[in-house]
Amino acid sequence: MIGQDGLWTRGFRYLTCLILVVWLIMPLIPLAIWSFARGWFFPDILPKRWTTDAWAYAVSDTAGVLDALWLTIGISLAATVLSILVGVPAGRALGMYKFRGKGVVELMILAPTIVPGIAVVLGIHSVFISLGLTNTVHGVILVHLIPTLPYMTLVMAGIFSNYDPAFEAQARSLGASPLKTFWYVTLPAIMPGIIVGGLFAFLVSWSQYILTLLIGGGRVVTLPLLLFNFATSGRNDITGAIGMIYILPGIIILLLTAKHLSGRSGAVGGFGRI
Amino acid sequence: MIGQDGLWTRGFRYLTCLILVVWLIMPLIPLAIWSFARGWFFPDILPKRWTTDAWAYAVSDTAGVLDALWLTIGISLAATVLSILVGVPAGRALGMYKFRGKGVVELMILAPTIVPGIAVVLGIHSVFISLGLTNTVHGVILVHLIPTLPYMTLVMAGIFSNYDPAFEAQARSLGASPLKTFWYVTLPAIMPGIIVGGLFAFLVSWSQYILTLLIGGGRVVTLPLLLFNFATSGRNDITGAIGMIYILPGIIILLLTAKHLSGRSGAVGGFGRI
Amino acid sequence: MTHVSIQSLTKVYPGADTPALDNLSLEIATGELTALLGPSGCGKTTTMKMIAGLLEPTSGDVRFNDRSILREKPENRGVVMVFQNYLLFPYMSVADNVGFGLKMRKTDPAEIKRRVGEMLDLVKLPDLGDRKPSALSGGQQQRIALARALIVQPEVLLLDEPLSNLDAHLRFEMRDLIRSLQQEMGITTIFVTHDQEEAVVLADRVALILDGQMKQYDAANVFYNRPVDEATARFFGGHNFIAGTSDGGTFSSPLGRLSLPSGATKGAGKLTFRPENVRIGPDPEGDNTLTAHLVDIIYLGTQTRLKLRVGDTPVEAVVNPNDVEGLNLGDQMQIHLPKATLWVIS
Amino acid sequence: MTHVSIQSLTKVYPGADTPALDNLSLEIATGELTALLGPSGCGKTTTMKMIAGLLEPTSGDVRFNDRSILREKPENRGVVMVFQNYLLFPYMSVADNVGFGLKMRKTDPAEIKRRVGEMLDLVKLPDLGDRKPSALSGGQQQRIALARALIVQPEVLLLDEPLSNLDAHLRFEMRDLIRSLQQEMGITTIFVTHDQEEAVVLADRVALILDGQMKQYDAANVFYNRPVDEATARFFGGHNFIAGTSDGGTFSSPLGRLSLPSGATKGAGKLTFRPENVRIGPDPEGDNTLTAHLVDIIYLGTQTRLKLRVGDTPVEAVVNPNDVEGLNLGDQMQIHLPKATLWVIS
Repeated sequence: MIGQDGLWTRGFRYLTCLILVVWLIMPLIPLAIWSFARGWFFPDILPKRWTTDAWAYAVSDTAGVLDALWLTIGISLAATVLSILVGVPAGRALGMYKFRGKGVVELMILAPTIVPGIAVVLGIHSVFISLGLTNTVHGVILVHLIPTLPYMTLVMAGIFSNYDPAFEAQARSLGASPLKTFWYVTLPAIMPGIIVGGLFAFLVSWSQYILTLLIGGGRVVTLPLLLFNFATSGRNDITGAIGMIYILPGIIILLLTAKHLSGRSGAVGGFGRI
Repeated sequence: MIGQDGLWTRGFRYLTCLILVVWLIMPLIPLAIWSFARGWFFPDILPKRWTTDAWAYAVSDTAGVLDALWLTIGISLAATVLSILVGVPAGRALGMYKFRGKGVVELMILAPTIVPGIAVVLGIHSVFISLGLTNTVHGVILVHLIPTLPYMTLVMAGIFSNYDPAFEAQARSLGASPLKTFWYVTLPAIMPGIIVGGLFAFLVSWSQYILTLLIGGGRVVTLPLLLFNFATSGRNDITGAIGMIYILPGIIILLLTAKHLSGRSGAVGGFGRI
Repeated sequence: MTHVSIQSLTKVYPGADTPALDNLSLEIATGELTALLGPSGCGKTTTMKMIAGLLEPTSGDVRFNDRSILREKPENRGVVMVFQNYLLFPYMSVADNVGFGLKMRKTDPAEIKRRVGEMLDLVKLPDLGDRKPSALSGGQQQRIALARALIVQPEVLLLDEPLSNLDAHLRFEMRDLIRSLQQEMGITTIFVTHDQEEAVVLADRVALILDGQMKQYDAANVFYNRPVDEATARFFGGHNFIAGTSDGGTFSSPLGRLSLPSGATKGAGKLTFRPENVRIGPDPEGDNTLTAHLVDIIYLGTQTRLKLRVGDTPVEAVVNPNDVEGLNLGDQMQIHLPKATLWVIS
Repeated sequence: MTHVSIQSLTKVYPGADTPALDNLSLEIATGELTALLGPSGCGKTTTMKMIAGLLEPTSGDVRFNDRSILREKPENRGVVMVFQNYLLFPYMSVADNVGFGLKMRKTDPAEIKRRVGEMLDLVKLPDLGDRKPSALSGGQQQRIALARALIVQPEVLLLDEPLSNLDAHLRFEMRDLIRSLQQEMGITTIFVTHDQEEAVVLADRVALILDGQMKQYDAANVFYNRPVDEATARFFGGHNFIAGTSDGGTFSSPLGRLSLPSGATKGAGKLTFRPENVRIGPDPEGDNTLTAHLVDIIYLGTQTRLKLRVGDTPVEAVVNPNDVEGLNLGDQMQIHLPKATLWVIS
């Protein structure tokens, strides 16, 4: 195809890639600058004076940032673990077996990724009231499962659809009990999926704003809620500092999983399958 | 593997699927009931009286629901078209060619799907102010590209990584010019990807709340903003009606694409690849 | 030292009309290397899985030394199956793969290490223990899969198309390795294949299964020279079937009267002879000479295939290219069918 | 009616050390069916793509009837390439696929319809026009791909491994179809393959390419009987190479003195003969009889491969299984090498 894809066409494609990258990385820079700025106004390219005041405030007890950080970590971890426990067996059923009504089940699982979260949470709110789950951390964890569960299930379905159960038959034939087969053969094979899927489920829970706000009723203050409050109150410097803390797990996870992702490990392969 | 996956294990897997479905479909039901309820309070299973008042209000001129609907459709359509125009060539470059720094580009494209939108938009806000794009529909469309562009690019990269460019060579060999080759050979092959990717990009834009709120500065009132206002003002009946309107495109698109999705057309295959 | 007895083994998959395997009975002597041969979908892999315990039979029995094993779990049967695509565990080293079976049996680690080393020597890959399976070639992977199976000294070894993924050169190497190890260790071995050449090259005895039923169970060369029926002969590449009548000594047919070897079936039947056994020129013994017209010559490099016509009867021959140099289409020529190579199917 | 001349064609991929194709020159006469034969990665597909205009050569020229075509766009070269995996456009009907080339040439729709019908008749699939390609079998798909290529009446037809995806039965059908259509329409045809049998069965002439360089360009059977060197002979399945000295009439070597056919090369060289041409028993002409020990017998069903030792020299023979019945390993036997089948490589 070298004769056809001339230099011009190729150049155009690379250019679109470049635009994309600039477009996506650019927004993060002002955030970092702000957090160290003492006043930064249009049309200055950079702030006139620098300070670490915003950071000092952000890590102080008054701001409640650290409390919110630990709470957010706890909620996201719980949602992740629950997602793994349900998502792995459900993903195996979806990825490996054909059964009547499988299409319907797949559709239902896709629904929350398509139907906007705000509509979903309005409906679930009354159910949670009657169960006494509103305004509690438990309720927030449960409602976070709405976006994280489908994600984990789809990732695991992708993993299992590429998984050859003959490996398990081979292990049995070589003398392994069902339990040992799971431990030595199945688990190592699906571990990359569990890790990457789990990390992403963590991030999805980490990013929830509206679900937490509506179910938590303002009593469960996670990092994005705090961030939003500072952002709308116009404190750009503190917003910048909290924002940097807030995006940290995302950046770390992105770098951690970069190898898997560019190695096309199929770990994020859920969407590809269903 | 029948010897190994006993009835009990299988049953457990199907059970997890069932839980998943109930969990995900349940929230939508109260929403529908509310929109027709005149007063519906705990512990009633169903409202005592039914009415269409909420619907009548929702479609009246006063509520501004219809204006918001058209605005939302317009913004989502524009974001979708722009995503397709950039996403198709960028996806081809990513999916079909190896080049230096490809891994970095892929990482950048994944970033906005991982870094929470709220952090991103805070950064871009100051840039948009200096460009005079805040509080305008144009600005909202541009900021919606942050979540839609990566999505479209990933979907197209998935399509192109499964696409055999030899079909184009074959067409050239049979006497087709480059333009005719694109029209008769390339376009039909990638069309399912463009359609499904486009539909999903539309939905992603349709669901944006925080980006619209912060960049639109409250002047660009899309449906989710309106919905949120009614939800927090406690008008459950009107919230229900607007909520039903709001989730309509999602349901329609879900049903439209169901065939593609369960046919494993790979149209949503972007995530599986990168 | 295990005698395997398969008794009326039948498998009907849920929802299927016809059985995948219909009433298969087979006795496999201790230490023998037997091929289950048949086209894809004939039920041979189903049979293997039932022996290995990965699939439950609908009816029938599998007995090792007269003890039924159907109620044993796969891991306790003393059967190891080697799959066609080797299935080396990708995240374990080669040595860990080979030692897997011993580890499951809670063997002492030092003992495992010693026996893995021995086994790697035996399959002639002593230096690869530390590698990952993905770093091995296809032929090496298969040898490691074999080593992993043999290290647990199974009573019965099952091989799924053991030569089919290998190129011509490696096939013979692998064949020699399988035969020598299997005979040395005295392991009763069953393999399935769809390729008659693979069956013939590797097996002591071949069971031909067509449409879920066993057609013939014999030493490999018998299938070429004395097939039980036309379907069997065709599966082994037979082309010539001539209807007529045998009186035990001669066969009367459109080809005339041909002398038969002693012991031939009597009565109406079909005469068959392999294309490779048709010879150019008159019969030195005088009896079975025919006059043929040359209809088509297909040059295949090391062999030449001739389509002939004797009267109105088509006959196919495969000969050495040098023997037919100078022959042209339409030529008349003498051929003979050596008496010993004729066979009558009743 | 196109004479194809490939002149010093060379391709070095960017960043590669050695050329993928090194200085290939080849004259292909009008209407001839030529095979480019070589192992994978020998540069044969590179050559095809350069002729079709899908790849630019580093140096050299391709001329049709003495006119260089390198500056022409692929769609204007009069070359159609049929890819190995057929590449039927999946969302078009079979008829639209076949008519694609005419549509690109802005032919009148009624005319397209008529010629597509003719073409489908020619490839013996007249009723499949309305189907989708995915509803066709592999063999049918290939015939449609051929029809789609031939309908534009190209000057030169390029085929990529035309028989390799077909099973044995279909290969011969396809071979006959390609040969008859190509000869009828007088289209100069070049195909590439890695399979010597495919080359031999289909081509008028074969160009053997090893390591990016052309070894020999000859009619198919010459490669078996008179290979230019040992690598060529080995590629075609040769096994016996015995160093010694020729005086034109006899060859002196560890095998003794053997009579050569007239015109043999003189001087130091290697004697080669095909395993299929080793005969059992003494030479009727008396000259070339040898005494051999039987080292190994490999039964292959329709053939038997013998590993022999004449003195210390290993010799391989392939014979009819019936000719060696009763022979055992270690037996001493007489063999002969027919004079006409010997060949000396200088």
